[in-house]
Amino acid sequence: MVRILRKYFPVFLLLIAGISVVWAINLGTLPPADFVFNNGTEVKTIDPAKATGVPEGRVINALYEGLLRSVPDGEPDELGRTPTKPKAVAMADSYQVSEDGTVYSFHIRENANWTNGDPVTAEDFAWSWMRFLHPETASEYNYQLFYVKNAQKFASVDLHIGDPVEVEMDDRPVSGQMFPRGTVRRGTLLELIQPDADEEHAEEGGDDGHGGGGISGPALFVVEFPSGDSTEIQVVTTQDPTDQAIQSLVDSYHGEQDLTTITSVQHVLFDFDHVGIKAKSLHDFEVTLNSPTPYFPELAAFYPLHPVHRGSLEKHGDREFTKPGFIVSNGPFVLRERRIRDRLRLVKNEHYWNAESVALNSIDVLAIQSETTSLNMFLNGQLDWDTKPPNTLVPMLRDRDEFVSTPFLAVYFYRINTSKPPLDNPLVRQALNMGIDKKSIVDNIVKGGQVPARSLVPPGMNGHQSSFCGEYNPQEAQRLLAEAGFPNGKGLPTIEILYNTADSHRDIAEVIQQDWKKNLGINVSLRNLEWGTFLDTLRIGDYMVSRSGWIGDYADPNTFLDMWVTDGPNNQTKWSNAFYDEGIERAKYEPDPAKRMEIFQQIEQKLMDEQPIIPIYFYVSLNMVNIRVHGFSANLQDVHPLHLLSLESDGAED
Amino acid sequence: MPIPNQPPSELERLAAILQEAHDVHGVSLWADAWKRLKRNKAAMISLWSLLTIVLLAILTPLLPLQSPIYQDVKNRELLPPQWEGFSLGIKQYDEETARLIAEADLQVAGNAKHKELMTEVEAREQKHPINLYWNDPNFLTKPLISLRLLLFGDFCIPSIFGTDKLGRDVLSRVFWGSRISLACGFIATLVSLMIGVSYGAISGYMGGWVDNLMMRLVDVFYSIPFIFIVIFIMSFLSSPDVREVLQEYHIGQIHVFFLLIGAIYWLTMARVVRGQVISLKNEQFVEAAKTIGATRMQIVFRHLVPNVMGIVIVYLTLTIPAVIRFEAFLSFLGMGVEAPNISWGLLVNEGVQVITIIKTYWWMIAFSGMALATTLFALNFLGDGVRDALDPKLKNK
Amino acid sequence: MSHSTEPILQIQNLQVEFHTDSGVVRAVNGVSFDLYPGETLGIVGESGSGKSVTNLSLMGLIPQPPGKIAGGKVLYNGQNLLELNQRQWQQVRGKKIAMIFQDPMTALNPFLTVEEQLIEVTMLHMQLNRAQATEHAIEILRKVGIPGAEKRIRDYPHQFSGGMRQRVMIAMAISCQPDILIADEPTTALDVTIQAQILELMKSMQEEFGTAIIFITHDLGVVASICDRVMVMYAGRKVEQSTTREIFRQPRHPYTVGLLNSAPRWDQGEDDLQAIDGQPPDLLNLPLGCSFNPRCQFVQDSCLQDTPPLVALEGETPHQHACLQDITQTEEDHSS
Amino acid sequence: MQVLTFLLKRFGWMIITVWIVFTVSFFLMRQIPGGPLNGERVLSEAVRARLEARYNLDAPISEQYFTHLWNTVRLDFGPSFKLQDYTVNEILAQGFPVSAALGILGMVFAITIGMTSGVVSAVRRNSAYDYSFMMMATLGIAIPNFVLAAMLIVIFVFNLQMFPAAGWGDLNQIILPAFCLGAPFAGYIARLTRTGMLEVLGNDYIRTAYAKGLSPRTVVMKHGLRGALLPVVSYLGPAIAGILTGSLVLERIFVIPGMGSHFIEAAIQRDYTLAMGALLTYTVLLFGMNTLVDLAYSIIDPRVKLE
Repeated sequence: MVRILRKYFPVFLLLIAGISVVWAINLGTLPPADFVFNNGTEVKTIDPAKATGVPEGRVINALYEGLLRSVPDGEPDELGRTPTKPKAVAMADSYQVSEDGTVYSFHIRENANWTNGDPVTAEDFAWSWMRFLHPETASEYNYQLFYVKNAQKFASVDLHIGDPVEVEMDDRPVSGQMFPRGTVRRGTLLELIQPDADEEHAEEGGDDGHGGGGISGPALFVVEFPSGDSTEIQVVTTQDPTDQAIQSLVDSYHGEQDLTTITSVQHVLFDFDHVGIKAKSLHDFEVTLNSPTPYFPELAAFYPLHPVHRGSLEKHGDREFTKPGFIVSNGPFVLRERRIRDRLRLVKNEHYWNAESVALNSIDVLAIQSETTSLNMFLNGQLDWDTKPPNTLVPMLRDRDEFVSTPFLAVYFYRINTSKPPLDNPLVRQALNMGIDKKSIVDNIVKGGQVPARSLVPPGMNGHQSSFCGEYNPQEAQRLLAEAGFPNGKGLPTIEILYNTADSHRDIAEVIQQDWKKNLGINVSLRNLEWGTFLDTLRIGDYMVSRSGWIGDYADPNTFLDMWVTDGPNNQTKWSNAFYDEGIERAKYEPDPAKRMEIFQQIEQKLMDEQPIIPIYFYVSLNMVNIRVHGFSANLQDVHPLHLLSLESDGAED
Repeated sequence: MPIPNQPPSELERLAAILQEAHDVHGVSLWADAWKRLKRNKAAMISLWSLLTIVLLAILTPLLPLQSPIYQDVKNRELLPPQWEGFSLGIKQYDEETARLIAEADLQVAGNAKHKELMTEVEAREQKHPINLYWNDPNFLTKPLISLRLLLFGDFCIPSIFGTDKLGRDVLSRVFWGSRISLACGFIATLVSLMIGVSYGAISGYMGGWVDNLMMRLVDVFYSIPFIFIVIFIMSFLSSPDVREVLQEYHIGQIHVFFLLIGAIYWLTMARVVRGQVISLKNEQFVEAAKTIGATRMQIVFRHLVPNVMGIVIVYLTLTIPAVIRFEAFLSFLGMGVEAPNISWGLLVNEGVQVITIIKTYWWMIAFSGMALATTLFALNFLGDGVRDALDPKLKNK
Repeated sequence: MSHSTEPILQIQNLQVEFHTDSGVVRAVNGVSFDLYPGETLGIVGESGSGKSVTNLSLMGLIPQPPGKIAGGKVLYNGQNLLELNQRQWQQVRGKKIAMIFQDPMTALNPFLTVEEQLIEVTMLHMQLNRAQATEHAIEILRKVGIPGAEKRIRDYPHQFSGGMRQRVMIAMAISCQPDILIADEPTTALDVTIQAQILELMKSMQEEFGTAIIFITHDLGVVASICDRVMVMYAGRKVEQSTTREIFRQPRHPYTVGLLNSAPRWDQGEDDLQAIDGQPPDLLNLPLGCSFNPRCQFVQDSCLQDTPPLVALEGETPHQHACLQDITQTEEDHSS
Repeated sequence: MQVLTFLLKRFGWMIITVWIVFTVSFFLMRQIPGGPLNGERVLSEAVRARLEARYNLDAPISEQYFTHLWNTVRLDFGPSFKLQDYTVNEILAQGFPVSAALGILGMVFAITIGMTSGVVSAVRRNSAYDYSFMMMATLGIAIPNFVLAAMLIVIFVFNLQMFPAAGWGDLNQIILPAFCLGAPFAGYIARLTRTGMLEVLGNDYIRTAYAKGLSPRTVVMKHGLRGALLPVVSYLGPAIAGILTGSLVLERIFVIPGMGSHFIEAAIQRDYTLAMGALLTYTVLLFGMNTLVDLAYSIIDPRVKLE
């Protein structure tokens, strides 16, 4: 045996080497696509309900289509930005808002189809939104629908006695898969048995910003179901009835219900029928909101709310239904091929209602992380659209025709942990703000035409007048510092700036380090964490000053301001202000847009005075786009719907 | 195995053998090797360049360099190499301070104006160049920097290596970077040396199942993708609890980083040493040491280890470059040393990022790359030289 | 011994130098000798005396650099081998002149089977195909006394004992029936009992193929048992040469005498063994005059001045020696 | 038979190794701050609780350990946390062949170039060839491969326009990364081959081979090379680990969808399942390669017994 091996070993090795190389390369060379762009990173998912993030948005917006679509509309402003507006040029061909602003009626267009030929109906939307809100989907974005009546109760399992409930029995057709669901019975919650509710709630309430006391942990639900003419009372639990915790609940129960039979069920939820989402008819879809939400059309165009095809999802399961071959979508493009961390190949959807206006036949979506590589590929003709050219080179790229850049709805800022002395002193925070030469950062570090920020909300938000914090002023900053008891920075401990691993973050931190040292006499240290640790460190508040960024989800100040409420999950500064909290709440129910904006201006002023955050600059979108691409417009949200792009006909074909 | 009732003369004879073995292996071998090494031109040039580089790295705070961290993004960003001078502004600072003090002296001691002036003088301390231009110098570097300020004052070597994207002087960054890179190379290698040599020597000397087990363990370790472990541990170290504990003992993350890399690179060293020890352990001087009653540990560490130092040194010159490269690799991933610390790996990585077809800031990569390459080159040639010197068999063949 | 035929090999004034860091070493310094077909010539000397280097020169195997053949001729059938180019050398080696080395442990390639090592030489020189070569190899292995040759041929050298390996070496050397076989201390590394077998084997092979053998050794006992003539070398020079019988009967160089006295002989007691005093010469710093003078018990003033020429004594048996003194007398005096 | 027992024994050790790696990294991963569910936007408690339940993160750690271990034994690494549309098995199945192809090509390249120049250097010792080859080898060792990659891209992609800048799919896209990957190893191998060859060429059996009348070529290639291969082969074990690390960097630079990027990303983003899957794959790979090296060693050198 050894002898044979010895003889043929080299041949054998060469064979293995050859075969594997050929195999890997033959994984398939795709014919080149019409249009290739860099999406920056691998998309985490193309399931609209689970996706978050800009790269995912680009793909999902191409594959799926919501009720409305944010499209560039109108004349470019002085900065060359075309405003984007949510318009009924998507699944809905029209929509009406009720007078009080709380009921939206969408009419789904008759010629809207899924890629398998099925018509897109109002029922599809109702079901998709139900799935989006369903606790088991655990969508990170589900709070975007919390403006809808009772949606939050459904999503957070926020049940109270007397509430209508739906109970999903333990009889799912495919085990381990969420859809299709088991039998759903609807009834009324008679009684809710939980262990020592007071303590539990006190503990939970604290760190739950969006939530509102959802039910988690052992609980017994006494539900009354209508059964024919009479009613039937059942005691159900979502846990194992033989479980110790449940048993102890039974033991300590002193009420009047008979607890001898406990049924185990999948879910007890707020009855979705009572949520403000209704398929009125095949093509009429009605949404009822808690309060007038002027930016609701924006949300209706937001990709997490795009519908998914129920049939394929129930057939292939929650994950498999996104695979090429299985996926059924309703957008301008279909997914032909997906290679992880390499590319998604999209091809034109012939069933799309507006297919004749879609110019591109095929698109490759690449997942290039290295900015330099991405630019190299663009310059080499391998890419038609580079979404993030490296900062250092922006000055050299700016004069090119391919360079498309404009301010958009995003802000780069520093969080300050207001629980750490001396940062608990607003004077110190203001001094820190005034000690940063933001213009120099914008001009010399990021260099993309970004705008130094003196407010949190970026300019250009419809109707919002920003409030400002102090400008760069070392003398004034020193004075404030002295007033706070630290003349010339004396007595101040070393302040640590936390940032996540990325070059421009470090550069900016280094510049600010020097600014504070030079202007305020403060010693500054830097701490660099990779992303995962960085986020966790922020959450537990183990930092003094931290780099942050925020991209607006929609064109309304609320997306920037509502996170700073007391204990808001994205607040993370330990800053709390009663006036501010109250203002956010007031704005929610203010029907008059002008008054609403006034409230926002007031509370932003509060934020800028107290300064738990230091705005540094407003982002600009930076794009390198091949000049043969048409239909690419600079806009506020840096949204560039792929189905609006076309290629110059000559030269493109050969 | 000690033999009882050994006649004293026999013992003496054995002791003499032992001594001789030491002399032969210890002194003449090294002397011979040194002689041979001295004849090897490439190795000697490498040796001297290495010594120079190390010396420069140690003396960096003393050299009239610009500040490695002082930025001037407005005026000095990405300047090509040039002769234009740069001043630290100490003279101005001192004059200003002196003026304030003189002004204060004019006032009556204790009055408000005097107090105010004195506070200002005191506060100026914060803005002393040493605090502004060097980030928290420690007790070792601070006196050196002070001495440098005394010796050279405002004078700085102009930015003959150009400046980087924050307007910092590349020359001084290369020099300061050498300190971390070399420290990383040497400390990590030293750690790997200690672990590897002890492990290998014990394994080889004990033999039997101990050896078997220990070597199997090495095999197991060989199969662990350590880069992953490094990422994990680096993250682990940055968690607040661990960080507090470390800070209590004044251990920076960078020190742990050194140790960590060292703890990865000992495997091959252990194998090499084990092989050598096995071939040596049956030699007469070991027998002799046993007879005069040396304990096993003594035999391993006093008698065997010194005899394998030759191969170990050769291997060291291979490990140091590997470690320095590994640090560069981690810097590429953004997990290397942290700002404001500078390493060559970091500099090279910064340089690589500005090599594009649009514009190449060659000085950003050329000098740091050259420093890195020169050091690694020198280490390689020195390693070759040492090997040839210790193993003259290869000569003249 | 009749020299009726022409010598098959004539070495004339061979000079080989080695250039080392410390200086030039003259490893072979003007050595001449003849080799006749079918005879066995023993070359005797200490290590460093130049005997191995001489024979490596005959094969063109002096590593160059640092070695260099500084002069002389090696005439094989009248052709000067030293003028051959690489390709011509390859035609000589293994085919006309073959060699057996001292240590069969290291002289066989441990990575290749015996078969592979045996057949490559016949495939090269005798243009046999693989099957023929294998057959030939088995046959020759049998001849050299390897039991179960068909099987063992597929073994690796480390699976053989020392003696067996040397048999393999011999098989390899004679497989192309060379005219000349150079055996460089072929028995030194072997047990005494094995030695005898190997010598016996070599003799029988010589008888069968009529090969001339140059037998290098420092063991005079071996010489006595196998060689027709003996040449003694010291410090790169030939110091004495004659028939074996003559050398043993009347050595004419003090070094030969020393060698004889230091070799154990069955007819002498253990106490009579005499080592040669002093160390082998340092070839970098040879003493003035006769190289042997520091160790010579017969040294005279003239020995310190002049390098003794090689003198040929005409007689029934030709006898060459390089000593200024006539030690036959003193020798007898001494021994008596 | 001998080979079989050897392989069986090795397999046993591999199981132990994998188990150790699994256990250590399982607990290490859960010790470090940051969990897989952390994203840019903070999850509400309800969503977080649901997600934890989905990934079985709410179970006691010991239970998680044994569940995960059992799944791993069944070669089911579970769903990825961050690439939610895929299971870890699917991701690895896509990434592995790519990494393997790149690694193998890099290695083939390193061995070919390295051994050739090493042999030439040894045979022509102290010639101009020797010096320039060794200079290049040292350069290859000294330059970090991301620097090499940057330089080659400027030269070959932009100045000479011979290759595309990055990407994966056809042969001309694999050449540059494979070259960059192989370069440092080619350097090491060249030096090892040279040293090994010099040592071998000094052996008696080489003299024997010459004495047989073999041409220098045959002597070097047939008799010399095998011996000179040994140090190279024993270097290949650790080199494979290096190839893996090197490919992490090159996959980023050249946008190659191999396992390396998964590996790093998963670790950084705390994608527990993917990280574990990649880690164990690498472990098995390393172990397999080390075993292969030992096997190769004993195949090249008949004196070495497989233990």
